[in-house]
Amino acid sequence: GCGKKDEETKAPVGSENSVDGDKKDLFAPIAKEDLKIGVIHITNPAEGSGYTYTHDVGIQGMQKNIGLNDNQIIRKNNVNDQDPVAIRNAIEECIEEGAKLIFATSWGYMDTVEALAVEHPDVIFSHGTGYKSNGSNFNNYFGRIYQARYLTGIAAGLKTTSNKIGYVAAWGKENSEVTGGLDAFAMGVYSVNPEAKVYVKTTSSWFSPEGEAAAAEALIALGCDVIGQHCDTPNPMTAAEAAGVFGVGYNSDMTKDAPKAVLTSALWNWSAYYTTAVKSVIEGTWDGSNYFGGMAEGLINISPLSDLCAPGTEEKIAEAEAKIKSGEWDVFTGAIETNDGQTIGEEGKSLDDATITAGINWYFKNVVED
Amino acid sequence: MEKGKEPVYAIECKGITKTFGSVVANDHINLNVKQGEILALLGENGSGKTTLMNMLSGIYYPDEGSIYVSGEEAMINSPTDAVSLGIGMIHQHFKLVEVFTAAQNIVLGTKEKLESPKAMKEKINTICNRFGLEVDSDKKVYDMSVSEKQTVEILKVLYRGARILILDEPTAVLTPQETEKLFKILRKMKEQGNSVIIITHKLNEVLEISDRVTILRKGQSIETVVTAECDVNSLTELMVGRAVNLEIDRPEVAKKEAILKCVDLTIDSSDGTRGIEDVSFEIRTGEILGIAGVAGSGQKELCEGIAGLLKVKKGAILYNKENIVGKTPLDIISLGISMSFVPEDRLGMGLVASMGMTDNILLKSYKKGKGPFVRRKPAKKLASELVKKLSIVTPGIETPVRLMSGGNVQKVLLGREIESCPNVLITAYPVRGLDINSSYMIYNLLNEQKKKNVAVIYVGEDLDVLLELCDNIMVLCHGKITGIVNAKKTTKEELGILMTGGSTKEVAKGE
Amino acid sequence: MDFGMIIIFIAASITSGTPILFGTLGEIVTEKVGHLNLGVEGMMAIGAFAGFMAGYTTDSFVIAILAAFLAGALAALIYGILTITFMANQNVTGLTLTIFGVGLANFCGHFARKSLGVESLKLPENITAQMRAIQIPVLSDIPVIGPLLFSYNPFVYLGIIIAILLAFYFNRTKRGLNVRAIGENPAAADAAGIKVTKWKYINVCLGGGICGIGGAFTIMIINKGVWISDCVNGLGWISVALVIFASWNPKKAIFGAFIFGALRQLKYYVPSSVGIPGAIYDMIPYIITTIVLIMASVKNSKKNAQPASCGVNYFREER
Amino acid sequence: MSKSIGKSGKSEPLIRTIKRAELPKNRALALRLAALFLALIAGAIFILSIGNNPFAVYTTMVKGAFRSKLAFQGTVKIMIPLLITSLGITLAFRMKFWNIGAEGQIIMGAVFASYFAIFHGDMPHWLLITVMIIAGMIGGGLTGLLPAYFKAKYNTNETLFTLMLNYIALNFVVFLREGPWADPTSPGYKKFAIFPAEARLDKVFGIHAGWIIAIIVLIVVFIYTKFTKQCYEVDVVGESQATASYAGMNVKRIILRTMFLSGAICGLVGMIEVSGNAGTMTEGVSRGVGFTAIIVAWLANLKPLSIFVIATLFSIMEKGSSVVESTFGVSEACADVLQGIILFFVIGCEFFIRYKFAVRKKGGKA
Ligand SMILES: Nc1ncnc2c1ncn2[C@@H]1O[C@H](COP(=O)(O)OP(=O)(O)OP(=O)(O)O)[C@@H](O)[C@H]1O
Ligand SMILES: Nc1ncnc2c1ncn2[C@@H]1O[C@H](COP(=O)(O)OP(=O)(O)OP(=O)(O)O)[C@@H](O)[C@H]1O
Ligand SMILES: [Mg+2]
Ligand SMILES: [Mg+2]
Repeated sequence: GCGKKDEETKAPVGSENSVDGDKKDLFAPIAKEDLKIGVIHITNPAEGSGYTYTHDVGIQGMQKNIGLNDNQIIRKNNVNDQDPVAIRNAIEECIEEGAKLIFATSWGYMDTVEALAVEHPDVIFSHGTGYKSNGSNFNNYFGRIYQARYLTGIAAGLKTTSNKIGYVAAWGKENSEVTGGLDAFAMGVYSVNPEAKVYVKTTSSWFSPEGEAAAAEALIALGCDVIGQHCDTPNPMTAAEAAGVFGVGYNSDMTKDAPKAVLTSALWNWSAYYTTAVKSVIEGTWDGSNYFGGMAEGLINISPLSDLCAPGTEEKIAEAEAKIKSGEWDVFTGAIETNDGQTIGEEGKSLDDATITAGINWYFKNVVED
Repeated sequence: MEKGKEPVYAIECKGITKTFGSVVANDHINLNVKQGEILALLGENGSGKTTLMNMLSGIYYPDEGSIYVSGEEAMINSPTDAVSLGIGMIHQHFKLVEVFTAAQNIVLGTKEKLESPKAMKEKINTICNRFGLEVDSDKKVYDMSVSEKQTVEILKVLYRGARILILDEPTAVLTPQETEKLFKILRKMKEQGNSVIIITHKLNEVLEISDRVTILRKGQSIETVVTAECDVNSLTELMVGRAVNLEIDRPEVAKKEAILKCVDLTIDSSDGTRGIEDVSFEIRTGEILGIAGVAGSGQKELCEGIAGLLKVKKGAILYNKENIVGKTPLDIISLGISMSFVPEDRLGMGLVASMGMTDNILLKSYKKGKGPFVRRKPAKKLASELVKKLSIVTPGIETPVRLMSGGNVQKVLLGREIESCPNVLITAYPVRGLDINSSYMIYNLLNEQKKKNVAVIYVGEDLDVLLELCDNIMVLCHGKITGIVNAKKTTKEELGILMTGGSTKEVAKGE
Repeated sequence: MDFGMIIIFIAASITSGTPILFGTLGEIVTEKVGHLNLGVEGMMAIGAFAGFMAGYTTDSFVIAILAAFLAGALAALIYGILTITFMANQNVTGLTLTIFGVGLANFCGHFARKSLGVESLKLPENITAQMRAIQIPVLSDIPVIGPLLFSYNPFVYLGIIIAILLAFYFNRTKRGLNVRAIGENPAAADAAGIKVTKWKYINVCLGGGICGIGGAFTIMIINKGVWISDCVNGLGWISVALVIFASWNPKKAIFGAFIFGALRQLKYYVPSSVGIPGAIYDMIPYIITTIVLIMASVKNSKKNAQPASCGVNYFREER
Repeated sequence: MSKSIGKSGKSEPLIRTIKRAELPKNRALALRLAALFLALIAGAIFILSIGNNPFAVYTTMVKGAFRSKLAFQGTVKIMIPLLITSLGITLAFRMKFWNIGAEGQIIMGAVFASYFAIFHGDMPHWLLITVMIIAGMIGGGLTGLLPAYFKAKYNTNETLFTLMLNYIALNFVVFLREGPWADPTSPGYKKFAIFPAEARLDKVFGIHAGWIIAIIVLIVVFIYTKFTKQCYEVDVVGESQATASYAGMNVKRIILRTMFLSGAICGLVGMIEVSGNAGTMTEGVSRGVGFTAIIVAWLANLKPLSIFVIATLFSIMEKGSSVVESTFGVSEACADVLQGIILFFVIGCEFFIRYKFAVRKKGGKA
C-alpha cells in the first residue's frame, strides 16, 4: 500500500523539523540552471482572477526574483484535486521531466503528495494549504489569509448601510479553511460594526460560475449590500456590481473585474513563499519545515482600497494591520463567541496554528446561515 | 426529338446500368411506357425491377444510361425531381410517417401552404371521389391496416398530380378484394390518360390489368410483349428462360395420424385486441392444412400462439396429446414444431438482416450441443448445401442476407425451417413476394415435407394455390373459424363466402 | 422565505433557466431532424467565446448575439458534415464536438488574454448596459407583476420568443411538418420530395446557433461579461436532460427551463438549516428527467417521444 | 404538360455518394491508416498555426508516452480503465443498446467496492480484494440493469436514461463524501478516507494489477464475442427482437443479462481505479473514460482486438498530450482542440470505408 499509516495523524503545523539534527544535509544544493520545478494547478491560470491565477502569478514572481527560465517550470493545469489518479499522473510527469521540486497548490492534493513523497525520496514536495508533512521531502505551506480577511471585513462593516453583509462560500462549516476565513471576515465586520450580520451561502464547489453568481444574487436579494467571497470566480463581485452593491474580492485584486463594486480584495502573494522555498533548494538549505506566513512575511495582503470605501476605512484598517504585523495581536485571539452560543479559545491566548488550519468548524456570532 | 412520327412515350429508359458494390442490379436496361397505358414489369426475384423503378423515382441514380420523360431527357437526381416530372412511386415498403395523420402524410413535401385541416380534407375528398378511394384523413398511420396505408400512399401520389404511377408489388399484401379495388383505381387512372407501371409476381394479375409486359432477367431487359398475346405459361417461360411446369401435385400419404389438436383456443394479439376466439381444429401427419382468410383474421395470432410467442388466453394445444400451452418458444421448437412467418416487410421476423446465411441458419440450432460455445461448422455446411439444393443466389454464405433479393431471402428462411426436421411445420405466406418459379419450388418443398409425414400448416392468400396444394382448408373470419373444408371438393366461391363470414352450413358440407 | 423573496426567487429561476432553455431549444431543433447532438456543451462554449469576443470588439449586444449564433452554427456544421454527409456515428461525433468545443473556447480565451495583454477580459460599458435587465418604464415598477414579468435581461425574452416561434414552426407551418417528417422517417420525407439533406443541415446549424446564444448567456449574464474558462460548466448536459423533460416540445421547454432553473437556484434560497445536502439539489433535475423519461415510455406515448429516426443516419440507397 | 420537362433540364450533381463493395481487410486497414495520417496532418496545421513545430510536438507526444519506465507505466495506467470500459460497453453496443452510462457504472462500481474498503478494511487482503471486485462488478452491473429493465419492459430510451444516470451517480458520490461516508479523521475538510493497505491492488512489475485484469477481460470478451452462444444471442437481439423471440430467445432476459455484464465490466473499472490507482474513493474516479470509451469502441467497430489497438493509441495520445502541454507550455485546452481535430478526421474518414464519392460516367447508351 501507499502512505505510512502512522503518519495519518496530524503533524503539528509549523512545527520545526526536530527529527533530524543537521538539516543542511537533507538535500544537496542544485545549480540554479539545473533546477526544474513542477507546479500542479487545480484550474487554469488563464482563468484570470482566482486561486490558480494568483498561484501562477506567484510562480512568475519567483521566476523573476530568482532568474529562472520559462522552460525550468513545468506547469500541470486543471489537475482535479478530487482525482488522485490525475494528481499522480501530473506529478509523475513532472518527475519524468526532471523536476526536483514540486509545488502542489491545492488542498486536495495532500494525500497523494504524501504518498508520492515516500515513493520519490529524492524529490522535494511542497504542498500548499494543507497540514501534513514528513519533515524532510514533504512540507506544507500556507498563509494567514484570515488576517487579510479580517481587514477586508473592516471595509465591509464600515460600508454596509443595511447592516447585512453577504458571503459566498465554496464549502460549508466543516471546511476549516473556508470557515476560518469567513469567521475572520465576520470578526473584522464586528470590530467596526457590531450591528451588522454576515449572511453566508454555500456553493459546494471551488469553481462554479453559475452557483457563485446565484449565491451572490440570493444574498443581495436578502438585502446584503456588501458581498464577500471565498470561491474561484469573480462572479460574486460582478454580480454585486450589476446589482449596484459592493464587494470584497479574494485571491487577486478583483477591481479589474468589477471596478464599481470592489472595495478591496484579500490577496495572496505566493511569490513570497515560492521565492524563499526555491532559494533554499538552490542553496541546499531546504530543511523540510512547514511554512505558515502572514502579513508580516508579505505572503498576505489586501489590495489598495478603492474610492468606494466608506470614510475612515483606511485608518481603521491601518490600525488593525499594524497590530497584526507587529505580532502583538492576531485575529483568533481571546475568547470567541460562536453563533450557536459556544465559546472558543481562552482570554489572552490565540488559537494554535493546527486549529486555525484544520480545526475551525464554527461560525462567529454575527454569522447567519440562511 | 421528332414529334408526330413516333408515339411520345411517357417514359423511356435507355441503357440504364446500376451496380451495388459488386452486384450489377441493372445491366443496360431499356424500357418504355406509353401514355395511358398500364405496363407490367415482370422478372424473377433479384432481376432488378425495384432497382430500375427506384431510379425513375429518384431514390437511386443510374451509373450509366439516360431516362426520357415525355420525350425529353431528364435528370432525376432526387424524389423531388421525380415528383416535379409527374412520376410517383408506391414503394413496397411504405414510406409513411407513423405519427402523422393520413392528411399530414398526404400533404407532406408538397409546395402549397398548409391549409386548415378542413380545406385539406376537402381537397383529399375530391381526389378520393375521382378515383374511388376511401380514407379517414384524421387517422394516424400507426393505427392503420396495410391496405389503408397503401391507400394513403396512392393518395400521396395522386395529390401531387402524378401522371406516371409506379407500384412495386402493391398486391403482395392485399386480399383479393382489396386487389380488385386497387385495379379499379388503376383503370380509372389509365382512362384519364395516365401511365402506370406495376410490378407483381402474380401472373394472373399481370394478365388482368396490364396492356404490355416488360420482362427482366438477371438485370437485363429481355423482351416487351403485348399482354393480350400471352398466357401464364409463355410469360413464365420468358421470365425464367425455359419452360416451367405450373402444376402443383398433391401427393397422397397413406399413414395419417393426429399430431396437433387445438381446443377452444382464444388468443389476444400483441396490441391487446382479440386475435382468435374459440378455435378448435386438428391436423394430422402427412397432411397440409391450409388456412385462408382476409388479412388480419387471426392467422398471425394462431401461428404465434402455437409457437409459444403469444399467451394463450383460453383453451389447449395438444401436441401428441400433451398440452403445450405455457411452454416457452424454445421448448416448443425442441418438440419439433417449427414456424416460419413471413411478415409484410419480409425480413422482420425469422431472419437477421445483417448476418450471413450461416449465422441465420444457426438461429434455431445454436443452442444445440453442450457448453457455452456455438458450433458454426455444421451451419456452414448446411448453408452451402442449401445454396445448392434450393439454387439460392448469393455472393457467398457470409454475405448479409439483407443484400440478397427477396426470393432468395425466403428460400433461406424456409430452407432452414425444413432442415430442422420438424414434425409440424407452420408456414405463413411463404411465397409472399416470390416470383412464380421460386413459389413453385416452395410448394414442392412443402409437398416433400408432407411426404416425409410432416404435418404442414400453410397460411396463404392465393386461393388457387390453397385449393391445389392443401388437403383441407380452414377459413378464419374475425378470429373465428367459419369452416374447415376439403380442398378437393370446395370451390373458390365457397371459400370466398366463408372468408367474409358466410354461414356455417357450408362447413358440414365440406368435410 | 417571505413573499418578496419568493418573487425574487421566481425571477432568479426564470433567468437561471434561460441558458438551459437555449441549449434545449437548439437540441430540440436538431433532434427534430433525427440528429442527437451530444455536443451541446461544446457548441455553447464556442458560442460563448464568439459572442464575448464580438461584444468585446464591437461593443454591440446585437452583434455579439449574432456572432454567438453564427459560431454555434459553425460548430454544429462540423457535426453536420460528419453525421449528415459522412454518416458518422452521432454519439461519437457529438462527444468529440464537446471535447473540441470546450477546448477551443478555453484556448481562444487564453490566447485572447495573452495577445491583448489584459489582466481581465471584460466587456465594455455600452454592451454591458444593453445586456442587463430591461427596465420598462411603468411596467417594471408595478409591484409583483413588474419584477415577475418585466424585469429580465434580453436573453430571457429572446429565449421565450424563440421557443414560441419554434412551437409555431413545428406545429403550425408546412415547413415544420416537413422537418418533423424528416426526423420521424427520413425515407418517407425524401420520397415525398422534401430535401432531406438540406433541411437536416439547416436544422442542425440552426440548433447549434441557438445553443451558441445560450453560451453567450453564460458569459454575459452569469459572469456579467467577464471571460472565464469553462464558463458553460455542464449547462449543456443539463440542456440535453431538459429536452427529455420537455418531451421535444418547445413550449414545454419554457416551462421545463423554469423548473430546472428553480431547482438550480433552490439551494441558495432554502436556508441551510433545512439541511438538504447540496448534492441532492444538483441531482434532482436528473432524477425527475429520468422519471419523466420512464413515464413517457410506460404510457407508450408516441407523441411525447424522441423523433423516431433520432440517432440513425439516413442514406437514400441503404436497404 | 411537356412544359414541365424543362424543369428537369438541370445538370446532374458532379459528385454523389455511392456504396462501396465490401472492402478487403487490407484495403480497409490501408484506408484507416491513411485517415490517421490525414488526421495528423490536420493536427499539424493547427499546431503550426499556434506557432509550434508539429514534428517536434508529435515526437514529444510519442516519446512522452514511453520516455521512461515511469512514463510507460503512466501510459499503461491510462490505458487500463479505457480498455476495460471499451470492452464493457462493446457488449451493450453489439445489442444496439446505446449505453452511454459507463461513467455512472464506473462510479457505482467504485462506490460498491469502496464500501468494503472503507468500512470493512480489516478483512484479510485477498478476501477483501475479492469482495471488492465482486462488489464493484455488482455495483456497475446493477447500474446497467436499471435502464435495461425499463428498456426491456417499456422500451425506455436507453441512451438518455444512461446519460442521466451518469449525473445521478456523480452527485450521489458527492452526497456520500459530504455526509455519510466522510472520513471522520479528516480535519477541516470532507473527503473519503484513504484505503487501508489491505484494500489496495498489488503491484506487478511496478504497475497495479489492473493491467492483468485488463488482459483477462480482453481475452474473455474476445472469446465471448467470437464464440459463445450468449453473444450470438446478443447480436440477434441487437438486430431484431422479433426475430430473436421467434428463435426462442428470451429477449428480456438477454437484454438484462447483457447490460448487467456490460455494467459489471465498467463497474470493475471503478474498483480497479479506486483500489489500484487512487487508493481512495473520489468523485473523479471515472475521469470521462466512459465517454472516451464510446469513441474507442466505435472506432474499433466493436471488435475486441481492434479495441486494444485503438485504446493503445488513445492512451499514447492522452499521455503524450499532457507531456506536450508542459514541454511546449501550451494550455491543455490546446491538447483538447488537437484531439478534437484528429478525432474529427478519423471519424470522418470511416465514411470512405463504406462509401465513396463518384462522378457519373457519361454516354452509357443502349
Ligand atoms: N441498396 C442495395 N444495396 C446492395 N444491393 C442491392 C441494393 N438494392 C438491390 N440490390 C441488389 O440488386 C439486385 C436487384 O435487386 P432488386 O431489388 O432490384 O430486385 P427485384 O427485381 O426487385 O427483386 P424482388 O422481386 O425480389 O423484389 C439484387 O441482387 C439485390 O441484392
Ligand atoms: N400538417 C398539419 N396540417 C394542418 N394542421 C396542422 C398540421 N400540423 C399541425 N397542425 C395543427 O397544429 C395543432 C397542434 O399540433 P400538435 O398536436 O402536433 O402539436 P403539439 O406539439 O401537441 O402542440 P401543443 O403544445 O399545442 O399541444 C393541431 O391541432 C393542428 O390543428
Ligand atoms: Mg423488388
Ligand atoms: Mg398538443
